Amino acid sequence: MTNTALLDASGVAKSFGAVRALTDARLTVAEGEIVALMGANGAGKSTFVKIITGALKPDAGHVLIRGKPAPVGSPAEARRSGLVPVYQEPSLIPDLDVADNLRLTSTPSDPFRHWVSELGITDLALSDMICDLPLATLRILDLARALAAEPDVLLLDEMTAALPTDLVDRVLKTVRGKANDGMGVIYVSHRFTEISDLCDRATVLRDGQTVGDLDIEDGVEDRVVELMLGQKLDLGQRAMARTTFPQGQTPRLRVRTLAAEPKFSDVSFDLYPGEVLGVVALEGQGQDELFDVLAGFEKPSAGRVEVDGKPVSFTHPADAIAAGLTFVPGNRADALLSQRSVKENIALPFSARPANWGPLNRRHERARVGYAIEKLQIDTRAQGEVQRLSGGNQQKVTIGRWLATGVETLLLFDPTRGIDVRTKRQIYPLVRELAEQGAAILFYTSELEEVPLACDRAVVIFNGRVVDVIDGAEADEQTLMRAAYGLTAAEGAA
Amino acid sequence: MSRFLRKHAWVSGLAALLVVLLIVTKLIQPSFGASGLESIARAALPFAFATAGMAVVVIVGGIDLSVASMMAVCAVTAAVLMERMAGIPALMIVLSLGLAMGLINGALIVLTRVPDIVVTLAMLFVWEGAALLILESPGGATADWLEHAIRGSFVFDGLPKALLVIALGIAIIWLPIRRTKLGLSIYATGSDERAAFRSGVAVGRTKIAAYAVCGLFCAMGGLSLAALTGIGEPVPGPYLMASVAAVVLGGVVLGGGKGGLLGPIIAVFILRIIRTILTLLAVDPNVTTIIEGTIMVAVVMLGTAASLRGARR
Amino acid sequence: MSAQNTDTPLTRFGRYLRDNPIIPLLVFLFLMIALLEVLRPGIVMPIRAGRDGLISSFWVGNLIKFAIPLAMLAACQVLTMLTAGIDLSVGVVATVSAFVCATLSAVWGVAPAVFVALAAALAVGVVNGIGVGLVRVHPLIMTLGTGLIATGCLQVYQRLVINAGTHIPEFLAWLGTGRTAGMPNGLIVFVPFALFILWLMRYTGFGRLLFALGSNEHAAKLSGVRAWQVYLALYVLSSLIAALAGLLYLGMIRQTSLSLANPLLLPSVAAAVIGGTSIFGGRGSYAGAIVGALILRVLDTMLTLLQMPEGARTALFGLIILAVTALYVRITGTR
Amino acid sequence: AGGHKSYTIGVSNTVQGNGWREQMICAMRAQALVEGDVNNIIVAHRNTDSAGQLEDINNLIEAGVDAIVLNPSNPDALNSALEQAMAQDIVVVAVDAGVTAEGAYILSNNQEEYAYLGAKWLFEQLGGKGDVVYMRGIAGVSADTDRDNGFKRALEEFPDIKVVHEVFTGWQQDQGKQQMFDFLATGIPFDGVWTSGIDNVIVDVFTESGAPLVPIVGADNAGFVQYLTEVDGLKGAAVTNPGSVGGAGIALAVDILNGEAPDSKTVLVDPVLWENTTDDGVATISAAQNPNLDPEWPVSVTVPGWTDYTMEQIIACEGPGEG
Ligand SMILES: Nc1ncnc2c1ncn2[C@@H]1O[C@H](COP(=O)(O)OP(=O)(O)OP(=O)(O)O)[C@@H](O)[C@H]1O
Ligand SMILES: Nc1ncnc2c1ncn2[C@@H]1O[C@H](COP(=O)(O)OP(=O)(O)OP(=O)(O)O)[C@@H](O)[C@H]1O
Ligand SMILES: [Mg+2]
Ligand SMILES: [Mg+2]
Repeated sequence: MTNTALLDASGVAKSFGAVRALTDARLTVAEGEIVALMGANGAGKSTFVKIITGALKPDAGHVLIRGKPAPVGSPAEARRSGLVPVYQEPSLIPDLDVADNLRLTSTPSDPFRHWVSELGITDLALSDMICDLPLATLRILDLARALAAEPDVLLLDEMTAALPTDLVDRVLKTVRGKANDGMGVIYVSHRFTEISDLCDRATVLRDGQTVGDLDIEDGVEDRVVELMLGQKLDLGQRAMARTTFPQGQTPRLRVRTLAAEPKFSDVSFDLYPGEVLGVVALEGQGQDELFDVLAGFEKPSAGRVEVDGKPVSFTHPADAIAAGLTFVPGNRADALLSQRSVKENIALPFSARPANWGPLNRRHERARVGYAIEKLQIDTRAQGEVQRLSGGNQQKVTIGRWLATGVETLLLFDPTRGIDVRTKRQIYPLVRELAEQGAAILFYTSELEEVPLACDRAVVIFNGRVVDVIDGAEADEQTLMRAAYGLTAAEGAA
Repeated sequence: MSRFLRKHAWVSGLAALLVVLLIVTKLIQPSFGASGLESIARAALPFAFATAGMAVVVIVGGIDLSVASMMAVCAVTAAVLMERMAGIPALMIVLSLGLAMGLINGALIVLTRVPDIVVTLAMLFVWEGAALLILESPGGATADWLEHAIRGSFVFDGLPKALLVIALGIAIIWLPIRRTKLGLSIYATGSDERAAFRSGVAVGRTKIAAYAVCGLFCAMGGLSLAALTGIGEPVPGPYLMASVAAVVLGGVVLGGGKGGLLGPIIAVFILRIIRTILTLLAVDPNVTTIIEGTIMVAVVMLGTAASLRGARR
Repeated sequence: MSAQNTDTPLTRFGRYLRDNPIIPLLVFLFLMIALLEVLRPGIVMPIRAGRDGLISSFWVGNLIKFAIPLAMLAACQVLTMLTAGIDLSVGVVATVSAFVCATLSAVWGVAPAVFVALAAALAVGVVNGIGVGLVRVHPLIMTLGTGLIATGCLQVYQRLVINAGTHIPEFLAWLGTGRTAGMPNGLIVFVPFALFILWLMRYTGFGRLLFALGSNEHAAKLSGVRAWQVYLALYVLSSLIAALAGLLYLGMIRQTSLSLANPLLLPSVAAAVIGGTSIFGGRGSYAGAIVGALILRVLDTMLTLLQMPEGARTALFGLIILAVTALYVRITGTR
Repeated sequence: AGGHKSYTIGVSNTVQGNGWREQMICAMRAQALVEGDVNNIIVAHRNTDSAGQLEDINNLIEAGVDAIVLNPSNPDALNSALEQAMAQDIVVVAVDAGVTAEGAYILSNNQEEYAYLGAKWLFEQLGGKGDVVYMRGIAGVSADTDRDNGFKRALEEFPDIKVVHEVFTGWQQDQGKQQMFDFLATGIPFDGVWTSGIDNVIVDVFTESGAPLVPIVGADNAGFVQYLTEVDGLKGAAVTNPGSVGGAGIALAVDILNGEAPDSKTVLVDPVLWENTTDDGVATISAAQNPNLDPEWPVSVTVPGWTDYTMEQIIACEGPGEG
């Protein structure tokens, strides 16, 4: 490792109207170094990444590459200067196929293909349309495209937030390998495990300002969190109080041999009131479609769903909502009215039915919305339009909507995607609290370590089937991981 | 093969519909033949170019309400110039004029950051006024060779010259663009402007280029108007709504990023041939209006329903 | 969190304008009226007018009178544009309702005539709503198509009533041409109407859903909204508004024609977009559209009175629209 | 003559939804019905430009018509199709305005004369001196250009007449009405109004705003003719411009098909002026008036010497092989 700073950004400031996203952000990366860029939701990480890569123009600040001022006026210029980003949202063109997306950025296709398979995607054709591909694959393609451009500095903004565990491992391994070859990496993430595995150094942003620069070593986590939040946070409340279930009770949601060919073929489980049931699955095991079916977006091809003992079938999400099933999707872009205010986003379900098309009950609305904002501590500085919130705060709004409406059965699909530690630690108790108040919760998460923190039990889905049910008490990461890879199933069969 | 059909299902469906309509025409009027085809191709000429121009800007994610007015400007300019000077230079001037008008539209959209529809709505009036200033009332004259270029058949009967003009005009401009990075950028910008920007596309320049191409097609449309009538008329014809309808019928999605030029051009022919059929059947013209509206809506309805079923992935 | 009080007064003022986009529009309107007064002294305030003394025609009253039907049709565009739609059938629907009302009044009497006129509009609205909401045809094509169909039906219908004569209902003529205290009686309909639309957009669940559908239909679906219900109601409402505007226009022009209100279509779109409504949905303001309609009417007057070739007049009309919106975008920073 | 022939006649028209043109079409149908030799009439009637009219004419040729009667959008623009039609022995008759195609018959209202007649009456009414408002049709359209020539001719004869406002109404009632309101509001005085057919709404503007009426020239539209007899203090003149000239066109086409072609290829139907300032004039107007007619329709529903249908037939608006 040499001491030349590959990239040196300093004094960067940026305001969006009244919101000062960055005031004095600094960052350096040396050759072969992986620097974590950390900060709470809304600290300004993404804004910083966008400025370094030319997607946004800063109000002030310099970017030096190898000690010289670099032209980064636009993403194309930054790319030529050797700075290649993977933004938090997929930046591939939805209506073009993979090959055309490569041509657009003049990315050679052979190295691209190499990286795609290296990163664990095997079934990709260059003629696939981007809009037909799942989110996780898009993230991988974005990364493979960036790697194929042979960047000097790679910037990854919450690259792994939407990835299942197996792909995360591949990504970390690959990035480490490239860093060993001398590439500099800026790595934005809220996941401490990844950061301590991967990074050499952490730069911490708080309220738009760089407040610290630490080497990664044992026990650095507490220090980082302290810097991030400006206060100490009690970490690691692992085991939760568990309720026991009266066995004779009718389940809130009973799913029997449910199938939506070819995505999943045999899913059965019971979800009781007061229970949080985890769903453990690797990418593409049919969990997306399972949630879609339960939420009324898709029709099952076979099987039965009962709510409180009565069979139901949904032709529209409104039917599911009427039956008490509410859904927080994984992709927040699907759930948000990006140009509307936080209030309107949260209050949307209030006026869904024609009976409620009349005058708004504004007092009720204000109270409910206020309750949700407070519960989730949504940063509403930029509340006029949800798209101006930081990604994490947008995610909170999608959950807040059902918190305000009141829940019977909540289908949470990866709700902690891109949410900072503090908020995560607020979300698990919140989920538990809802359950204790009688809600039934189905909880899929791509971060396995969350399962024991929030769930009473977990069903394991592999290859479109429920292969195992694990009790929360025994659900350590190791067990879950083996189950997710279908290993327990194999043993069971043997 | 099935992949090809699925990807091009809409265009294939339209082409099949066109063939069916041609057969129907032949059944209604057994004497319908080469001259009938020729007159349909000629009638389609200005619509085809207006539609091609519109399709390009719709693909880039915009819309151009000023196509008919730009065509009027080009038609009167052609008629005025050709009365005074040689045909070829006049032709070149008209084509560059169209290009320039398109550039102005695009530049105004990018520079003022006013939405496309507003800018082109305003420019609709500006170009219309310009046409009236160039030629106060219908007049001028076009070169004879221009008229002959679109009349009659090429090599053998049944291949109308007008059809060839449409095919060549569009192929010469669009195919090279489609193959270069500009074409890709046009689709990318229409599909997702932010992602395109982040992929290094010069979004502003791409939009301006798309509008310029639209202007160029409008110049061809204006030239075909002049060639058809032999004069220049300063009043815009009914090409705006017709081109929007053909573009949507042709499978280009309003909002951008999807579709091509072939579908819209086939749609133009379908709309023209429907009018021929209705005339041959001596349908009451008031009812004709009703039928045209119904067919337009019905085709899109059927197509939407079919594609919704197909899209259950 | 971040300090707000360090902003300069100028940026604060800019933000105030952005939050109240109606203000720059009003400023434009008054600037244009002032310009008109400079060009033609006495037109706005008829201190001295006419060779034969004071003319009772009070220009401001006329301006408002002619802006009312336009502003009503602009409401149709604002509401549909909120959902990323558009209603290109409103001009025809207004014409149909006016024509049907005038001809049937002479045959069956006023009440049935008005009823049939509204029923015709309702039919168009239902077809639009079904097409857009259930079959998912693009609104532009759908309403263009129903507009064509309605025009054809009107033509067929008019052949049946060529010798029926026409009758303009008195109350419509009173609304359309009468004045009270210098202001047109049409305001008696329009003020409650405008308040209703403003209220509908801001303070009702239905209004919320319009914004929601235009912003992200998938998100609305996720929240349990059955979009087709909203579209159906929306396009029916739009057609009924258009019919109402047509009836008022009939009273104003006191003459039937097969294309009476058709020329209002493009200006109604223009009024909506000048007023800050986005055709891509999710953003719009009816107050802005009303001011937009007034701006267009002032512009009409200005150009009518300027002595210049028709071509220059038309071109100037376009340029001014462009300049107004460009300035507006610059000042408010929205688009 | 023959009596048992069976002709198919094609009609092409490019303006829809305007009372005058609708009357023209109805007159064509009615006349075709009463001509025993016509057993089919194909009408292409829509809003379009010259290129669209070329398309319609070509379609009519494809449909195998024996004669084409058209209201041309432009005298020069249609030659290619018309020449092709005549090459196939199809009789071509242009009504309302002329065409320059060699061999086509023209039976048209004399638009230049129309404007000249009305303007001259107006200027005389003002004693040869005063300010007038000149309300035209659509800029760039042939009929408007012809009328402008006539108006200018009259203007030259009266050097003391000044045009204070010139404007295009687009032949739209609402636009004309708003423009007149604006003229009144400017306070610039004027003594008379010449309109290109948007007439009764102009009278309304004066009565609604309480402004003193000035002499107004319009067309013989049912609504305006009625005003000439009813509105107190209105001095005005209606210049005839019968839409029924279309019926005459059909009659001419059938005559030609039957071998009774007239000597001259061009027949101009000259307009007549009806004014309400003399007793004779009032009597003419009262006779012509028809309050039941669509107010946009010209009251002169027949062209004497040419058309044979009855009032009921033109109002029924049905041709042979239709309905
Ligand atoms: N276009 C914009 N307009 C207004 N405010 C914005 C805009 N973009 C970002 N912001 C604000 O800037 C601040 C920083 O946002 P940024 O996206 O950089 O945060 P982040 O650190 O990436 O957060 P997260 O961890 O949630 O992704 C936030 O308060 C956000 O609301
Ligand atoms: N090219 C651009 N021009 C204008 N605004 C932009 C541009 N790119 C991004 N923005 C705005 O910046 C804001 C933040 O961008 P984005 O949506 O990427 O969120 P983000 O902060 O990256 O999200 P996260 O916090 O999840 O990382 C958004 O409001 C977006 O509209
Ligand atoms: Mg971020
Ligand atoms: Mg962010």
